[in-house]
Amino acid sequence: MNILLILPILIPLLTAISSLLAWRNRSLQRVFSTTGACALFGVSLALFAVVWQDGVQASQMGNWPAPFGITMVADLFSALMVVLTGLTGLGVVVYSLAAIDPERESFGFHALMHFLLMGVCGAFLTGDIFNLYVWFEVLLISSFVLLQLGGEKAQLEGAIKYVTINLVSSALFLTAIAILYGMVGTLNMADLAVQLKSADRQEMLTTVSVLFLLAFGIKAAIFPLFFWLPASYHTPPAPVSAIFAGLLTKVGVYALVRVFTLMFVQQSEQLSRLILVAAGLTMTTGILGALVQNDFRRVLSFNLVSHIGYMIMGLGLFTPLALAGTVFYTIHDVLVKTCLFLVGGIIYRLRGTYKLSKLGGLYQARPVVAVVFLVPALSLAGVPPLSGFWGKFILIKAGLDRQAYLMVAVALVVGLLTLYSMAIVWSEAFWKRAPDDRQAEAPLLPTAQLHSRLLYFIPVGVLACLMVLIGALPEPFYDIAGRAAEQLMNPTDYVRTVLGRLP
Amino acid sequence: MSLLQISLGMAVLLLSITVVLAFVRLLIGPSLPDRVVALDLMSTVGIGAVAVYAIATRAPVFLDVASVLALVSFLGVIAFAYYVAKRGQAEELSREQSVQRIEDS
Amino acid sequence: MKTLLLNLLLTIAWMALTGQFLLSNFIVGFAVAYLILWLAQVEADPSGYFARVPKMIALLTFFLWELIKANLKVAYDVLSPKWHMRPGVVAIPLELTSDLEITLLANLITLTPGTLSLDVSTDRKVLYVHSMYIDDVNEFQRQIKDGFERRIREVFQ
Amino acid sequence: MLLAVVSGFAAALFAPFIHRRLPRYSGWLFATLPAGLFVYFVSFSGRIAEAEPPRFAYTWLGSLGIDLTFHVDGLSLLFALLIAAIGALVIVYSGSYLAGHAEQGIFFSHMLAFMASMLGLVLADNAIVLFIFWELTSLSSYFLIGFDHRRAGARHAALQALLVTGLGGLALLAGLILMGSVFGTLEISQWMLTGDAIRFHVLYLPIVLLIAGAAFTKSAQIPFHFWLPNAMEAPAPVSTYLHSATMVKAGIYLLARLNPVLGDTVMWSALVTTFGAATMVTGAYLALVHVDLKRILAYTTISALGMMTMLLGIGTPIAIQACVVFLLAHALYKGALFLVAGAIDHATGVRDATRLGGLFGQMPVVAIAGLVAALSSAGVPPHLGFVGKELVYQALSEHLLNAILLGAMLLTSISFVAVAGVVGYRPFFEGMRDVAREPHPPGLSLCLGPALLAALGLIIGVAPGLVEHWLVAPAASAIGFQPVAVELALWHGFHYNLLLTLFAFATGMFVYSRWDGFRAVCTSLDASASFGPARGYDLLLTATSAAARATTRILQSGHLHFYLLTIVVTAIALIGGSLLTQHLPLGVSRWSDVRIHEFVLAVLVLAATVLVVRARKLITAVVSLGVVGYGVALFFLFFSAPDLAMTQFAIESLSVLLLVLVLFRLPEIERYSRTSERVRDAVPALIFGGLMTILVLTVTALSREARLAPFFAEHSYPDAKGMNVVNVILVDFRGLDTMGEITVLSIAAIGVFSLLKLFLKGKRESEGNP
Amino acid sequence: MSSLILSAATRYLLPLLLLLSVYLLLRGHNLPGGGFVGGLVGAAAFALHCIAHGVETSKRVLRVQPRTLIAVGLLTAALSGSLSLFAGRPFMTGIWNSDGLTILGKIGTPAVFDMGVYLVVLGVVLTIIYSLSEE
Amino acid sequence: MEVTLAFVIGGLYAAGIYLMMRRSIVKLIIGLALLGHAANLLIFTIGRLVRGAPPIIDHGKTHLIGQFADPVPEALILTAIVIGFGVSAFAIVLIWRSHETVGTDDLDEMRSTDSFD
Amino acid sequence: MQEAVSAILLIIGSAFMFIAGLGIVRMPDLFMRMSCATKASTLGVGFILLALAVHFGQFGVSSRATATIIFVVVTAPVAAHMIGRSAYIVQVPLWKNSIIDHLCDRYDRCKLELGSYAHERTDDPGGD
Ligand code: NA
Ligand code: NA
Repeated sequence: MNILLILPILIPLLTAISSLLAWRNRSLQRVFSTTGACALFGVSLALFAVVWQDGVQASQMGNWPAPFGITMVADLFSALMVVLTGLTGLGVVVYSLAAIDPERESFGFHALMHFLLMGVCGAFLTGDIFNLYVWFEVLLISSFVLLQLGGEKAQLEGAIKYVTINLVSSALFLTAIAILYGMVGTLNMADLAVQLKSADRQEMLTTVSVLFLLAFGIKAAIFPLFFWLPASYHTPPAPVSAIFAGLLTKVGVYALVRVFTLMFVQQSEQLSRLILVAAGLTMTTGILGALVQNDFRRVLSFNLVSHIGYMIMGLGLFTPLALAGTVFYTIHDVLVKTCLFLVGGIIYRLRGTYKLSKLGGLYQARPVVAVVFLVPALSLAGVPPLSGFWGKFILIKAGLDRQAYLMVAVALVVGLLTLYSMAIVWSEAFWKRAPDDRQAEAPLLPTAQLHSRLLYFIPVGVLACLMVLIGALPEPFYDIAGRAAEQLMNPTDYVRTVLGRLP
Repeated sequence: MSLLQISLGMAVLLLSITVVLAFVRLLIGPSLPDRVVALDLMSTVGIGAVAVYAIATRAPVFLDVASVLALVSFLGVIAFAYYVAKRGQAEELSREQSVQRIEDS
Repeated sequence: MKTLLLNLLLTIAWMALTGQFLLSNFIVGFAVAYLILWLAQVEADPSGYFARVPKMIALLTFFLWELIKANLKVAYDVLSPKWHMRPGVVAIPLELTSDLEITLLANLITLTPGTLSLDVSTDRKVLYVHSMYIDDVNEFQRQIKDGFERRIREVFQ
Repeated sequence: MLLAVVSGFAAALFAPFIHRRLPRYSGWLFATLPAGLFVYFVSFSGRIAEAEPPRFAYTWLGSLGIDLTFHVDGLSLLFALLIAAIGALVIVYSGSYLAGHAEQGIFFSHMLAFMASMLGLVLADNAIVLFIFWELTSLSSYFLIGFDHRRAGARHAALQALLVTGLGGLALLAGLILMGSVFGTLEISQWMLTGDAIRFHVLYLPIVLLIAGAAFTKSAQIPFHFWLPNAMEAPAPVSTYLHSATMVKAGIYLLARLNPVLGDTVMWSALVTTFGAATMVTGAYLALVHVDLKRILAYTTISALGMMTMLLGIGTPIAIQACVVFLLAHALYKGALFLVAGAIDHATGVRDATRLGGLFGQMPVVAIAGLVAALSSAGVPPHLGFVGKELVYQALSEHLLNAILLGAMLLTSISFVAVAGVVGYRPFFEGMRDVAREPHPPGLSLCLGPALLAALGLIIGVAPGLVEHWLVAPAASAIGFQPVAVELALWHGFHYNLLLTLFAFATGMFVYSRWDGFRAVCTSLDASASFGPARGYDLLLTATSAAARATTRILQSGHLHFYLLTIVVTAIALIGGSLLTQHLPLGVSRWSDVRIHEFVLAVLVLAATVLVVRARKLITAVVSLGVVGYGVALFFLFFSAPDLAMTQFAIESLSVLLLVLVLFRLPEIERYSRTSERVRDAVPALIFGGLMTILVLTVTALSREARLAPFFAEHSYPDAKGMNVVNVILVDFRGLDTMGEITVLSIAAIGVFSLLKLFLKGKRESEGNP
Repeated sequence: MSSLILSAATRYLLPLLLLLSVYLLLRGHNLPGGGFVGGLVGAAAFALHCIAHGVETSKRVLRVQPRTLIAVGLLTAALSGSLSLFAGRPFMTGIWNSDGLTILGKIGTPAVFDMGVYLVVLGVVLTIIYSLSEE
Repeated sequence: MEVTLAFVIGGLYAAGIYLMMRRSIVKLIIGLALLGHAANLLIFTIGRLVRGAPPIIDHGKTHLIGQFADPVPEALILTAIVIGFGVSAFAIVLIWRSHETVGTDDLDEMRSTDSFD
Repeated sequence: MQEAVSAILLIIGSAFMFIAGLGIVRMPDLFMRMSCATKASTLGVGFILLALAVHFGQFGVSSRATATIIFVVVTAPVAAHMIGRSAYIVQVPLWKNSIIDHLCDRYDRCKLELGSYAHERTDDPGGD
């Protein structure tokens, strides 16, 4: 019995319900939303602390013994992801208090945001493969709705692609679950891990694992399944893009890591090369896409894709160090992508456009914005000593240790190209003279009062500080990543805690 | 083989033929209402099939399925009829408008 | 009062559905029916309900007889290779006024094979009926008016 | 020690604020930091002469073997002192050079950060720490080159420097990690102890290539040299500090630092010497092509860097000694010359050597400093440059290929002499100036730097003993990893090297006198503009951009059907591939257990599916879809799932209602695609369907024990108090699924509601609209 | 688009269908049915009413905003699951009264949960249909 | 019976995917619906088919006896069906709104979010 | 006895269904197809449900079967009416041998209103 395992789901749910009940009262919704986000963050920290101290935690929903009921379980990786969810959620909620227009707010924005957080937390915490599907659907549908909320032309066009392809992914996921159930007759992931070892027809498991790879690969946006992402992520308002970029693709990565470390251990050896190829191509095509964009947020979207490749690379290498790299990189990527998209929102608020060709002169005019852009941008490019550097370092070391030289070369070159891409943005939006001189004199956040300015900058600032902090003091974070990876590589504790016995 | 079993067999056969016939109507149309009628008949056959199945398996629980099917298939047919009428109205309106436009010019 | 009656009717329907005639089930059914009536705000108008039961039975019997008769006629036409139909749409002037009565009439006509109520005019004065066997228009109109319409009027008025 | 390194960063953080408070004196104020550091580092000089260099360790990322370890040996000390000293002078200089500039505070911030990075780089003992500072120097260089960021040229040059040195950074990281794994530690001082471990390792060649690549990009060796002249977009203090005295020497530092580990092999020496010599000649040659003072200096810097690289490649004790001395000499004279050029630019706004002249009157101190530094660079005694060059000749003459190398050196020396004339003499003492504005005399802070540096070059040249024991010898010992006794002297007696020097000087003077003619000849011979490495860089960038455009246009085409097709084809490849490798017991013989009504239903559903696909009218498609849905529900019913059947019936009807409510607002189905396109899509779709069929057949042919069902059958009634097991699963055993499910429904409802009701008002630019 | 026949028929069908829907809900624990089907049938009933009588009438008849039904339903479901948390048991652990009413079966939190499901389904479908019809 | 259903499932998958790759947004929606049916039927079939023995405990018994259909896939499909309904309801309206806003039903003309200039 | 009754009812019901199926295919126009299909199938399904009620003989089952029969009987004509009405709105043609059409041109298709014959009492109702 561990109440902390269900609270990350219940708190957003109750927050969302409260917001729904207060449908007509925007200010009340804002209060609920902020309170809920704070509570979620607090609970996530508590959960993490417990898992850190006492090891894997599990709770059997409905008090039915595993594998018959649904088990909620948190190992370090899960707990860490929940903490990141709480953190990003809080940041984005605070930011959106200032950045979201009243119209969107009065059509359920806050409720949707918390539904999304609920789905994400559920996906991280569940120990049941079908329940994972359900949480995926929760977060997907919330993201669908958030994506189109406002109904602008671009939003709708993007949403069609996003929705369609993600539904295909869901269908594949469902198919994979069905086959798994058809083969071993259980749904609990820990139980599956045990059963699959002794299943008839191990070769069939390769097929199943390939299905999971496809389904989660689409959600994680890896090559060649990522096209929906750059088509849509730049279309909604900044806070929405930010939370999508920060969390959603990571859920796909999380799911990939989870199933391949827990259930398909042998298969992940077989598929290792395939995953590495996908990782390399994801990095490359993503960054190439970023280089040609004129829209700031599309640059970020393609970078998002590109850097999924790094996380997948860790999975493909499949050593403790590599997985630690994946975990570390995921922490970093959540922070950096959220932060960059939020900064994008600030820029849009200042200049009314995302187009690099129309931007300029921000360096002089808004040095604070320049700083809060630079930190995540450099961190993204892996410039030391920021968070991104360590993530990349660990992965590259792991790659060299496994003699995956080509992979390492690709990862390094893509790092350089990322730097290039960020330098283009910097040069165009900040260094270049503003194409329109009147723009340069536009007041900072025209309608915003001081507190609104704070709402914009506090989340961005905190995230940027975290990146610096992780960069400056990597040891505790590497320690976490390392221990999380250890648990992933050796899931005995996980299985024992879930099933209540040794397999 | 009891009388009931024979009759069940016959029922299954007849219902199967009926549903195929209805499907033929669905296929050839020609008008939208024809297809809707075909669907209506198919769903009625469905209700019958459920009832027959309940008898055959001695499971009265299936009767509830029949009740629900009766309700929702009615809804479906009403929806289609609604659609056909609305579409007809829309077409009529646009024809009217184009006539109006020709007269105006 | 009418609502109470409706409530009771629904309660009976509930007990029939659940198949248990027990006091506890009556209470539950009554509560459910009450809730539904509150939720759905149905205005009831089955006034003078009990006096009309015999007339209703008469109507029902008449209807069933017509039903079987007509069904056989149609069945013959469907099965026989040669057709005997003389179809057409006939307007039937209505004397019934309430929605319920008109609806009942229309539905009974429809249920009888060979005839089909197409629509009621917007001013509720005419019911348009499609029939497969029209030998004489006036005779057909008279049959309907004397048959279903009269009996329905008797039930409700 | 950590404090010494970090203090620069801390100062950088506050520099803009301090500067805003004290704009007039901030340069002097900030210069106290490097000055203090200089004093601090001088205090080490006594200790490093003893055997064990001081080491400082601070725990950081110990689990990966990365701790903040620093050590101060001769090599580090030499660099640290240069960095601190020149840093102090340059910062003072900048205080006046950029006075009144809006971003001067930020400039100081960047400079201080750079200084700290450079210090960290030369002091680090841990390879990764070294790398981190290495990258930081590249980064601060980017900001400093792009300081005048409103000009496209500055931005372009900054990016170029960043990318080229960034490329080297990648190589360095990979190389260092590989070395770390070979040695099992990342502490460079540990590597020294077991250098042989790597020379015979399989990875030796790749490591050498990576490390050399890193050093070559940073130190502007051929073919990566082109970024350095372009970096002259930076203000003069930056060029002085980064691009002559310190940062570009980081590559030299790296080669020197790793010489004990990697050096002493044919491979190493061939590679490093060749590239160094080639760079030296090329730089010297290109210096004669240009007229911009700073560019000329940049090319001579490249040449000098090539010379140092070449010396490290040779690797004999005398070569190392020559390298150290020349490095010191070059830092002093080139720093001074850059500052002089900056002062000229500052005063006249002109850097074109052909348009400058006769400035001595306006800036006598600068002029003298310039002349002195130029003489040092020309290798004229008694300057330190002369001492250095003599040693170089000596080192080269001992080499196997002495003829070639000496020849190259001679050519270089000639060029240096000519350039010295152009830069140090001509602007002040010769010709007429052709400048728009009246030059204004430079202030104290502009004169201090060049004067002091030039003077130092002269003083040390006259009395090399000042530095030989406590600075040069330890540095040379560190590079060679063996104690070296250094005897520096201005006068070595008559040696044929002296003849070479004299010859070079005479020829150089001649070239100087015919500078215009030579320039014309050289320019006509210079092919680098059309197919040099700079052109290569441009091409590479263009190619990358073109490739990026092409791939993105193809992949991210915007066609949803292409996206789906890609996914389907990938799925087919992966699933099909995995199925191909196995024997599949399909169990098709099981077909016979089908009942008539089931078969009819199956055919009906398939037929309705075909009808859905082929329908020309929307409503036909929807009706047929309804048939499919009802058919599926009947399957559920026939196989013991009444709850499912009910739900499916209900949902199907409601979906029909929804479709119908929406569809009559939509246009009729159009056939947009051609037959060939339809075939293109139909084939993969059918294959995918076929794969699914195979999967179902295979899996259902397997035997399996039902693990969950017996439990539910057992506990449903006694413990969960329900007889409909499916419902008990839904609300109890797996209630959490249902919780999520109703959440999905609720969200969908909000979505539909907002889609139908929310129309944003106002005509602002759509956020997402590109 | 109002048909007299349809509107008269649906007026009397509505309570009957709602009865069926509640019946399906309550019997779902022991026989086919449950919150989903119950809610769907209830929604179908109102949908019919909506087609026949128009949205405004149908909304007036329902009295409650469908959105409120969703929120209340979700809250019911969430609270029924959370009740066991206060007893120190895991989320969604069933809590049952000892004897229970005869017809409803035993009253327990899973049954309440099912009612939440019913309300949500009803609210969701009606929200969708009403807002579509209003367009 | 599994064999027959396997072909039905294959057909549904193929048809669903084919329709989704059309350019008309309406076909996209219909394709999605078919794909949903396909997945549900696949779970159902793979969970093994049992005729006429629903997992409902007979009156007076305390647990299921004899042969009965596996209730787990049924519960899973029920969840999947309902989720699918919510999602497709949203998708249908999304399609309508897109058509309304963009002014076309041709997906090839909805490419503005993928242009990079 | 019970079983026999149930069997006979079942066969009658199925037979009516079959007739409905034939009717829907054979009849020459929509209205006559509906006349056959809706009615015969309603009757057919009524008989089948009756068979079910008789077969199980339990009160709970029978009452529910009856309720379903009533429901089908109530809804079928409404559905038929709705289809017929919509068919007339979209001008589905009558069979060429139809002898009379009082409804002809009386629909205002724009407002979906139906005029009453009563207003035009003076005219000949039409046909022969
Ligand atoms: Na149920
Ligand atoms: Na019907």
